[in-house]
Amino acid sequence: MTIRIQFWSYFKDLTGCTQASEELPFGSTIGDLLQHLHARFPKLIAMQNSTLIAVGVEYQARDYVLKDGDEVSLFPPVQGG
Amino acid sequence: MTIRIQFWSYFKDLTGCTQASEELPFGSTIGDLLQHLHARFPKLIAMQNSTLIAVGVEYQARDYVLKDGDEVSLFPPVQGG
Amino acid sequence: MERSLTLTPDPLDEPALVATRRMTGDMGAAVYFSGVVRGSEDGQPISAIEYECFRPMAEHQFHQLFDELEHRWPVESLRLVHRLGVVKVNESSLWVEVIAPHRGEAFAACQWLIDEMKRVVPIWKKPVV
Amino acid sequence: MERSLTLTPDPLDEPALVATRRMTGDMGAAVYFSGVVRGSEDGQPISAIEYECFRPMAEHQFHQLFDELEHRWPVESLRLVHRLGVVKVNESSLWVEVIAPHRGEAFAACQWLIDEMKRVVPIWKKPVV
Repeated sequence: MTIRIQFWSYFKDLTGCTQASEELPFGSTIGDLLQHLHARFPKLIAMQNSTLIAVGVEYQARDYVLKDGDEVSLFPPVQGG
Repeated sequence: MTIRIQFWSYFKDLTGCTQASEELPFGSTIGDLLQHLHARFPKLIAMQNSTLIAVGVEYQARDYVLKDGDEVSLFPPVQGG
Repeated sequence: MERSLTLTPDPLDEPALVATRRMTGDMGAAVYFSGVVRGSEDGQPISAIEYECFRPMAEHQFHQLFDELEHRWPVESLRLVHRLGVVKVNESSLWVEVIAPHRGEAFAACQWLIDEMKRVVPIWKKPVV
Repeated sequence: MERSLTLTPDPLDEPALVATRRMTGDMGAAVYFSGVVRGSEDGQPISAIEYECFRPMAEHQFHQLFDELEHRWPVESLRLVHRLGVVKVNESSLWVEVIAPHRGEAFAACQWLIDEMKRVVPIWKKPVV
Protein backbone atom coordinates (compact mmCIF):
# COMPACT_ATOMS: atom_id res chain seq x y z
CA MET A 1 0.00 0.00 0.00
CA THR A 2 1.06 3.59 -0.56
CA ILE A 3 1.56 5.99 2.34
CA ARG A 4 2.11 9.67 1.73
CA ILE A 5 4.26 11.60 4.19
CA GLN A 6 4.36 15.34 4.80
CA PHE A 7 7.23 17.03 6.65
CA TRP A 8 6.77 20.28 8.58
CA SER A 9 8.96 23.00 10.07
CA TYR A 10 12.70 22.13 10.11
CA PHE A 11 11.96 18.49 9.26
CA LYS A 12 11.72 19.81 5.69
CA ASP A 13 15.33 20.99 5.98
CA LEU A 14 16.47 17.71 7.55
CA THR A 15 14.91 15.62 4.75
CA GLY A 16 15.33 18.10 1.93
CA CYS A 17 11.69 17.64 0.91
CA THR A 18 8.17 18.62 1.94
CA GLN A 19 6.49 15.38 0.87
CA ALA A 20 7.48 11.78 0.24
CA SER A 21 5.74 8.44 -0.20
CA GLU A 22 6.54 4.90 0.87
CA GLU A 23 5.32 1.52 -0.32
CA LEU A 24 4.65 -0.69 2.70
CA PRO A 25 3.09 -4.14 3.20
CA PHE A 26 -0.47 -4.24 4.58
CA GLY A 27 -0.52 -4.27 8.36
CA SER A 28 2.47 -1.96 8.68
CA THR A 29 2.50 0.43 11.63
CA ILE A 30 3.77 3.94 12.03
CA GLY A 31 6.78 2.35 13.73
CA ASP A 32 7.50 0.37 10.56
CA LEU A 33 7.12 3.50 8.46
CA LEU A 34 9.60 5.33 10.70
CA GLN A 35 12.19 2.58 10.14
CA HIS A 36 11.91 3.12 6.40
CA LEU A 37 12.10 6.89 6.77
CA HIS A 38 15.12 6.72 9.08
CA ALA A 39 16.96 4.62 6.50
CA ARG A 40 16.09 7.13 3.78
CA PHE A 41 16.52 10.33 5.85
CA PRO A 42 19.12 9.55 8.56
CA LYS A 43 18.95 13.10 9.97
CA LEU A 44 15.49 12.25 11.37
CA ILE A 45 17.00 9.61 13.68
CA ALA A 46 18.37 12.14 16.17
CA MET A 47 14.88 13.71 16.40
CA GLN A 48 12.94 10.52 16.97
CA ASN A 49 12.20 11.04 20.67
CA SER A 50 10.57 14.43 20.11
CA THR A 51 8.99 13.71 16.72
CA LEU A 52 5.22 14.19 16.58
CA ILE A 53 3.19 12.08 14.17
CA ALA A 54 -0.30 12.64 12.82
CA VAL A 55 -2.45 10.66 10.41
CA GLY A 56 -4.75 13.11 8.70
CA VAL A 57 -5.55 15.67 11.42
CA GLU A 58 -5.18 13.42 14.48
CA TYR A 59 -2.10 12.51 16.48
CA GLN A 60 -1.27 8.81 16.44
CA ALA A 61 1.13 6.59 18.35
CA ARG A 62 3.88 4.34 16.94
CA ASP A 63 1.64 1.25 17.07
CA TYR A 64 -1.06 2.75 14.81
CA VAL A 65 -1.78 0.37 11.91
CA LEU A 66 -1.59 2.24 8.63
CA LYS A 67 -4.23 2.02 5.89
CA ASP A 68 -3.75 2.46 2.17
CA GLY A 69 -3.92 6.13 1.30
CA ASP A 70 -3.13 7.39 4.81
CA GLU A 71 -1.50 10.82 4.88
CA VAL A 72 1.11 10.91 7.63
CA SER A 73 2.63 14.13 8.96
CA LEU A 74 5.96 14.26 10.79
CA PHE A 75 7.03 17.33 12.70
CA PRO A 76 9.00 18.65 15.65
CA PRO A 77 7.29 19.99 18.80
CA VAL A 78 4.77 22.73 18.02
CA GLN A 79 5.39 26.34 19.06
CA GLY A 80 2.36 28.47 18.33
CA GLY A 81 1.51 31.70 20.11
CA MET B 1 -8.71 65.30 71.84
CA THR B 2 -11.08 65.39 68.90
CA ILE B 3 -11.38 62.47 66.53
CA ARG B 4 -13.37 62.78 63.32
CA ILE B 5 -15.09 59.71 61.95
CA GLN B 6 -16.29 59.02 58.40
CA PHE B 7 -18.77 56.27 57.57
CA TRP B 8 -18.85 54.58 54.16
CA SER B 9 -21.23 52.36 52.20
CA TYR B 10 -24.16 51.01 54.25
CA PHE B 11 -22.52 52.11 57.49
CA LYS B 12 -23.99 55.52 56.59
CA ASP B 13 -27.45 53.95 56.66
CA LEU B 14 -26.77 52.14 59.93
CA THR B 15 -25.62 55.31 61.66
CA GLY B 16 -27.79 57.78 59.80
CA CYS B 17 -24.80 60.02 59.14
CA THR B 18 -21.74 60.31 56.94
CA GLN B 19 -19.50 61.94 59.52
CA ALA B 20 -19.31 62.22 63.30
CA SER B 21 -16.78 63.30 65.90
CA GLU B 22 -15.85 62.06 69.35
CA GLU B 23 -13.99 63.67 72.24
CA LEU B 24 -11.61 61.12 73.75
CA PRO B 25 -8.86 61.25 76.40
CA PHE B 26 -5.26 61.24 75.16
CA GLY B 27 -3.92 57.72 74.74
CA SER B 28 -7.25 56.33 73.55
CA THR B 29 -7.10 53.55 70.98
CA ILE B 30 -9.33 52.65 68.07
CA GLY B 31 -10.83 50.01 70.38
CA ASP B 32 -11.82 52.78 72.83
CA LEU B 33 -13.32 54.80 70.00
CA LEU B 34 -15.36 51.81 68.86
CA GLN B 35 -16.84 51.45 72.35
CA HIS B 36 -18.06 55.05 72.20
CA LEU B 37 -19.42 54.58 68.67
CA HIS B 38 -21.20 51.34 69.59
CA ALA B 39 -22.96 53.14 72.46
CA ARG B 40 -23.99 55.93 70.12
CA PHE B 41 -24.80 53.80 67.03
CA PRO B 42 -25.87 50.37 68.34
CA LYS B 43 -26.47 49.04 64.80
CA LEU B 44 -22.70 48.97 64.29
CA ILE B 45 -22.30 46.34 67.01
CA ALA B 46 -23.53 43.48 64.82
CA MET B 47 -20.98 44.49 62.18
CA GLN B 48 -17.96 44.70 64.45
CA ASN B 49 -16.23 41.50 63.30
CA SER B 50 -16.21 42.55 59.65
CA THR B 51 -15.72 46.30 60.17
CA LEU B 52 -12.64 47.74 58.46
CA ILE B 53 -10.96 50.75 60.02
CA ALA B 54 -8.57 53.25 58.51
CA VAL B 55 -6.80 56.29 59.91
CA GLY B 56 -6.25 58.67 57.03
CA VAL B 57 -5.52 56.38 54.07
CA GLU B 58 -4.01 53.42 55.97
CA TYR B 59 -5.72 50.48 57.60
CA GLN B 60 -5.15 50.28 61.38
CA ALA B 61 -5.82 47.66 64.03
CA ARG B 62 -7.91 48.04 67.19
CA ASP B 63 -4.83 48.76 69.34
CA TYR B 64 -3.76 51.79 67.28
CA VAL B 65 -3.27 54.80 69.60
CA LEU B 66 -5.19 57.78 68.27
CA LYS B 67 -3.73 61.25 67.88
CA ASP B 68 -5.55 64.57 68.06
CA GLY B 69 -7.00 65.38 64.65
CA ASP B 70 -6.95 61.81 63.35
CA GLU B 71 -9.54 61.11 60.70
CA VAL B 72 -10.94 57.63 61.17
CA SER B 73 -12.95 55.79 58.52
CA LEU B 74 -15.29 52.90 59.29
CA PHE B 75 -16.64 50.68 56.55
CA PRO B 76 -17.85 47.20 55.66
CA PRO B 77 -15.75 44.82 53.50
CA VAL B 78 -14.78 46.40 50.19
CA GLN B 79 -16.23 45.15 46.91
CA GLY B 80 -14.58 46.88 43.98
CA GLY B 81 -14.36 45.47 40.50
CA MET C 1 7.19 50.10 35.84
CA GLU C 2 4.87 52.41 33.95
CA ARG C 3 1.62 52.80 35.86
CA SER C 4 -1.67 54.48 35.17
CA LEU C 5 -4.63 54.63 37.54
CA THR C 6 -7.96 56.18 36.57
CA LEU C 7 -11.03 56.36 38.82
CA THR C 8 -13.76 57.92 36.71
CA PRO C 9 -17.52 58.24 36.33
CA ASP C 10 -17.15 58.08 32.52
CA PRO C 11 -17.89 54.93 30.50
CA LEU C 12 -14.78 52.87 29.69
CA ASP C 13 -13.74 53.01 26.05
CA GLU C 14 -11.87 49.72 25.87
CA PRO C 15 -10.98 49.79 22.16
CA ALA C 16 -9.45 53.24 22.68
CA LEU C 17 -7.52 51.98 25.72
CA VAL C 18 -6.18 48.98 23.79
CA ALA C 19 -5.26 51.27 20.89
CA THR C 20 -2.98 53.29 23.19
CA ARG C 21 -0.99 50.26 24.39
CA ARG C 22 2.74 50.84 24.57
CA MET C 23 5.26 48.07 25.00
CA THR C 24 8.96 47.67 24.25
CA GLY C 25 10.52 44.92 22.14
CA ASP C 26 11.41 42.89 25.24
CA MET C 27 7.76 42.30 26.11
CA GLY C 28 5.85 39.30 24.80
CA ALA C 29 2.56 39.31 26.72
CA ALA C 30 -0.34 41.65 27.32
CA VAL C 31 -3.15 40.41 29.58
CA TYR C 32 -6.44 42.27 29.93
CA PHE C 33 -9.32 41.91 32.32
CA SER C 34 -12.69 43.58 31.87
CA GLY C 35 -15.14 43.32 34.75
CA VAL C 36 -18.68 43.81 33.52
CA VAL C 37 -21.86 44.45 35.56
CA ARG C 38 -24.07 41.36 35.55
CA GLY C 39 -27.85 41.49 35.31
CA SER C 40 -28.51 39.91 38.70
CA GLU C 41 -27.20 40.19 42.24
CA ASP C 42 -27.92 37.43 44.78
CA GLY C 43 -30.44 35.99 42.33
CA GLN C 44 -32.41 39.23 41.96
CA PRO C 45 -32.49 41.12 38.65
CA ILE C 46 -30.82 44.53 38.77
CA SER C 47 -30.43 47.34 36.26
CA ALA C 48 -27.10 48.74 37.42
CA ILE C 49 -24.55 48.86 40.21
CA GLU C 50 -23.58 52.08 41.94
CA TYR C 51 -19.91 52.25 42.94
CA GLU C 52 -18.90 54.40 45.88
CA CYS C 53 -15.24 55.22 46.43
CA PHE C 54 -13.19 56.72 49.27
CA ARG C 55 -10.93 58.21 46.67
CA PRO C 56 -7.75 59.36 48.50
CA MET C 57 -7.52 56.05 50.30
CA ALA C 58 -8.38 54.05 47.17
CA GLU C 59 -5.59 55.77 45.24
CA HIS C 60 -3.15 55.19 48.09
CA GLN C 61 -4.08 51.51 48.42
CA PHE C 62 -3.90 50.98 44.65
CA HIS C 63 -0.41 52.44 44.54
CA GLN C 64 0.70 50.26 47.45
CA LEU C 65 -0.52 47.25 45.47
CA PHE C 66 1.27 48.51 42.35
CA ASP C 67 4.48 48.82 44.40
CA GLU C 68 4.17 45.26 45.63
CA LEU C 69 3.28 43.95 42.17
CA GLU C 70 6.37 45.63 40.75
CA HIS C 71 8.55 43.83 43.29
CA ARG C 72 6.98 40.45 42.61
CA TRP C 73 6.80 40.33 38.81
CA PRO C 74 8.82 41.88 35.95
CA VAL C 75 5.86 43.92 34.71
CA GLU C 76 6.77 46.73 32.33
CA SER C 77 3.44 48.51 32.36
CA LEU C 78 0.24 48.44 34.37
CA ARG C 79 -2.93 50.36 33.58
CA LEU C 80 -6.11 50.17 35.64
CA VAL C 81 -9.39 52.00 35.17
CA HIS C 82 -12.24 51.69 37.67
CA ARG C 83 -15.52 53.31 36.92
CA LEU C 84 -17.45 55.02 39.74
CA GLY C 85 -21.08 55.99 40.18
CA VAL C 86 -23.89 54.18 38.38
CA VAL C 87 -22.71 51.52 35.90
CA LYS C 88 -25.47 49.83 33.90
CA VAL C 89 -25.75 46.09 33.34
CA ASN C 90 -23.43 44.95 30.52
CA GLU C 91 -21.11 47.93 30.96
CA SER C 92 -17.56 47.57 32.24
CA SER C 93 -16.72 48.71 35.75
CA LEU C 94 -13.07 47.61 35.74
CA TRP C 95 -10.37 47.37 33.10
CA VAL C 96 -6.85 46.15 33.78
CA GLU C 97 -3.87 45.83 31.43
CA VAL C 98 -0.65 44.08 32.45
CA ILE C 99 2.35 43.96 30.11
CA ALA C 100 5.23 41.60 30.89
CA PRO C 101 7.92 39.58 29.09
CA HIS C 102 6.00 36.28 29.34
CA ARG C 103 2.40 35.25 29.75
CA GLY C 104 2.84 33.39 33.04
CA GLU C 105 3.89 36.47 34.95
CA ALA C 106 1.36 38.70 33.17
CA PHE C 107 -1.54 36.38 34.11
CA ALA C 108 -0.27 35.92 37.68
CA ALA C 109 0.19 39.66 38.27
CA CYS C 110 -3.19 40.55 36.79
CA GLN C 111 -5.08 38.00 38.87
CA TRP C 112 -3.19 38.89 42.05
CA LEU C 113 -3.93 42.59 41.56
CA ILE C 114 -7.67 42.02 41.16
CA ASP C 115 -7.82 39.68 44.17
CA GLU C 116 -5.94 42.17 46.34
CA MET C 117 -8.01 45.09 45.07
CA LYS C 118 -11.14 43.32 46.24
CA ARG C 119 -9.55 42.92 49.66
CA VAL C 120 -8.16 46.36 50.40
CA VAL C 121 -9.26 49.11 47.99
CA PRO C 122 -12.18 51.08 49.52
CA ILE C 123 -14.76 50.84 46.76
CA TRP C 124 -18.26 49.55 47.49
CA LYS C 125 -21.12 48.31 45.34
CA LYS C 126 -24.81 48.99 45.73
CA PRO C 127 -27.25 47.22 43.38
CA VAL C 128 -29.76 49.44 41.57
CA VAL C 129 -33.06 47.65 40.91
CA MET D 1 -20.51 28.34 23.52
CA GLU D 2 -19.96 30.88 20.78
CA ARG D 3 -16.61 30.24 19.11
CA SER D 4 -14.55 32.02 16.51
CA LEU D 5 -11.22 30.85 15.12
CA THR D 6 -9.19 32.88 12.66
CA LEU D 7 -5.81 31.87 11.19
CA THR D 8 -4.69 34.76 9.06
CA PRO D 9 -1.66 36.43 7.52
CA ASP D 10 -3.19 39.86 8.21
CA PRO D 11 -2.12 42.10 11.12
CA LEU D 12 -4.38 41.79 14.18
CA ASP D 13 -6.57 44.83 14.78
CA GLU D 14 -7.11 44.40 18.51
CA PRO D 15 -9.16 47.56 19.13
CA ALA D 16 -11.55 46.46 16.36
CA LEU D 17 -11.76 42.97 17.87
CA VAL D 18 -12.52 44.36 21.33
CA ALA D 19 -15.11 46.71 19.81
CA THR D 20 -17.03 43.69 18.43
CA ARG D 21 -17.29 41.95 21.81
CA ARG D 22 -20.70 40.45 22.52
CA MET D 23 -21.77 39.23 25.92
CA THR D 24 -25.12 38.63 27.60
CA GLY D 25 -26.22 40.10 30.94
CA ASP D 26 -25.24 36.93 32.81
CA MET D 27 -21.55 37.42 32.02
CA GLY D 28 -19.26 39.37 34.33
CA ALA D 29 -15.75 38.74 33.02
CA ALA D 30 -13.83 39.15 29.79
CA VAL D 31 -10.19 38.06 29.76
CA TYR D 32 -7.85 38.84 26.88
CA PHE D 33 -4.40 37.63 25.99
CA SER D 34 -2.20 39.21 23.34
CA GLY D 35 0.99 37.40 22.46
CA VAL D 36 3.51 39.77 20.95
CA VAL D 37 6.73 38.98 19.06
CA ARG D 38 9.76 39.82 21.21
CA GLY D 39 12.93 41.38 19.85
CA SER D 40 15.20 38.48 20.73
CA GLU D 41 15.16 34.68 20.55
CA ASP D 42 17.60 32.63 22.61
CA GLY D 43 19.49 35.83 23.37
CA GLN D 44 19.94 36.80 19.70
CA PRO D 45 18.24 39.90 18.27
CA ILE D 46 15.62 39.12 15.64
CA SER D 47 13.44 41.27 13.40
CA ALA D 48 10.43 38.98 13.08
CA ILE D 49 9.09 35.47 13.51
CA GLU D 50 7.69 33.45 10.66
CA TYR D 51 4.77 31.21 11.62
CA GLU D 52 4.12 28.05 9.61
CA CYS D 53 0.82 26.25 10.04
CA PHE D 54 -0.57 22.84 9.03
CA ARG D 55 -3.94 24.45 8.66
CA PRO D 56 -6.50 21.59 8.47
CA MET D 57 -4.93 19.88 11.46
CA ALA D 58 -4.52 23.16 13.36
CA GLU D 59 -8.21 23.96 12.89
CA HIS D 60 -9.19 20.44 13.98
CA GLN D 61 -6.96 20.53 17.05
CA PHE D 62 -8.19 24.01 18.02
CA HIS D 63 -11.80 22.85 17.84
CA GLN D 64 -11.02 19.77 19.94
CA LEU D 65 -9.55 22.11 22.56
CA PHE D 66 -12.62 24.38 22.33
CA ASP D 67 -14.84 21.32 22.89
CA GLU D 68 -12.90 20.35 25.98
CA LEU D 69 -12.82 23.92 27.27
CA GLU D 70 -16.58 24.14 26.90
CA HIS D 71 -17.00 21.03 29.04
CA ARG D 72 -14.67 22.29 31.74
CA TRP D 73 -15.75 25.89 32.22
CA PRO D 74 -19.02 27.84 31.74
CA VAL D 75 -17.56 30.00 28.98
CA GLU D 76 -20.15 31.85 26.90
CA SER D 77 -17.86 32.96 24.11
CA LEU D 78 -14.36 32.22 22.89
CA ARG D 79 -12.54 34.02 20.11
CA LEU D 80 -9.01 33.22 19.00
CA VAL D 81 -6.95 34.77 16.23
CA HIS D 82 -3.50 33.45 15.29
CA ARG D 83 -1.46 35.28 12.76
CA LEU D 84 0.56 33.28 10.21
CA GLY D 85 3.54 34.13 8.03
CA VAL D 86 6.03 36.84 8.98
CA VAL D 87 5.11 38.80 12.12
CA LYS D 88 7.43 41.68 12.99
CA VAL D 89 8.81 42.38 16.45
CA ASN D 90 6.24 44.23 18.60
CA GLU D 91 3.32 42.94 16.54
CA SER D 92 0.77 40.49 17.92
CA SER D 93 0.82 36.89 16.76
CA LEU D 94 -1.98 35.63 19.03
CA TRP D 95 -5.16 37.16 20.45
CA VAL D 96 -7.58 35.31 22.70
CA GLU D 97 -10.85 36.47 24.25
CA VAL D 98 -12.70 34.41 26.88
CA ILE D 99 -16.07 35.54 28.24
CA ALA D 100 -17.48 33.85 31.34
CA PRO D 101 -19.72 34.62 34.31
CA HIS D 102 -16.80 35.14 36.73
CA ARG D 103 -13.16 36.02 36.44
CA GLY D 104 -11.79 32.83 37.99
CA GLU D 105 -13.14 30.62 35.24
CA ALA D 106 -12.31 33.13 32.50
CA PHE D 107 -8.66 33.32 33.59
CA ALA D 108 -8.41 29.54 34.07
CA ALA D 109 -9.92 28.75 30.67
CA CYS D 110 -7.78 31.31 28.84
CA GLN D 111 -4.53 30.07 30.37
CA TRP D 112 -5.43 26.42 29.84
CA LEU D 113 -6.24 27.06 26.19
CA ILE D 114 -2.90 28.77 25.50
CA ASP D 115 -0.95 26.06 27.32
CA GLU D 116 -2.74 23.31 25.39
CA MET D 117 -2.40 25.16 22.09
CA LYS D 118 1.38 25.22 22.56
CA ARG D 119 1.29 21.47 23.13
CA VAL D 120 -0.92 20.20 20.29
CA VAL D 121 -1.73 22.80 17.60
CA PRO D 122 0.63 22.36 14.62
CA ILE D 123 2.06 25.85 14.25
CA TRP D 124 5.81 26.42 14.22
CA LYS D 125 8.02 29.46 14.64
CA LYS D 126 11.16 30.39 12.72
CA PRO D 127 13.09 33.49 13.81
CA VAL D 128 13.90 36.02 11.09
CA VAL D 129 17.20 37.84 11.73
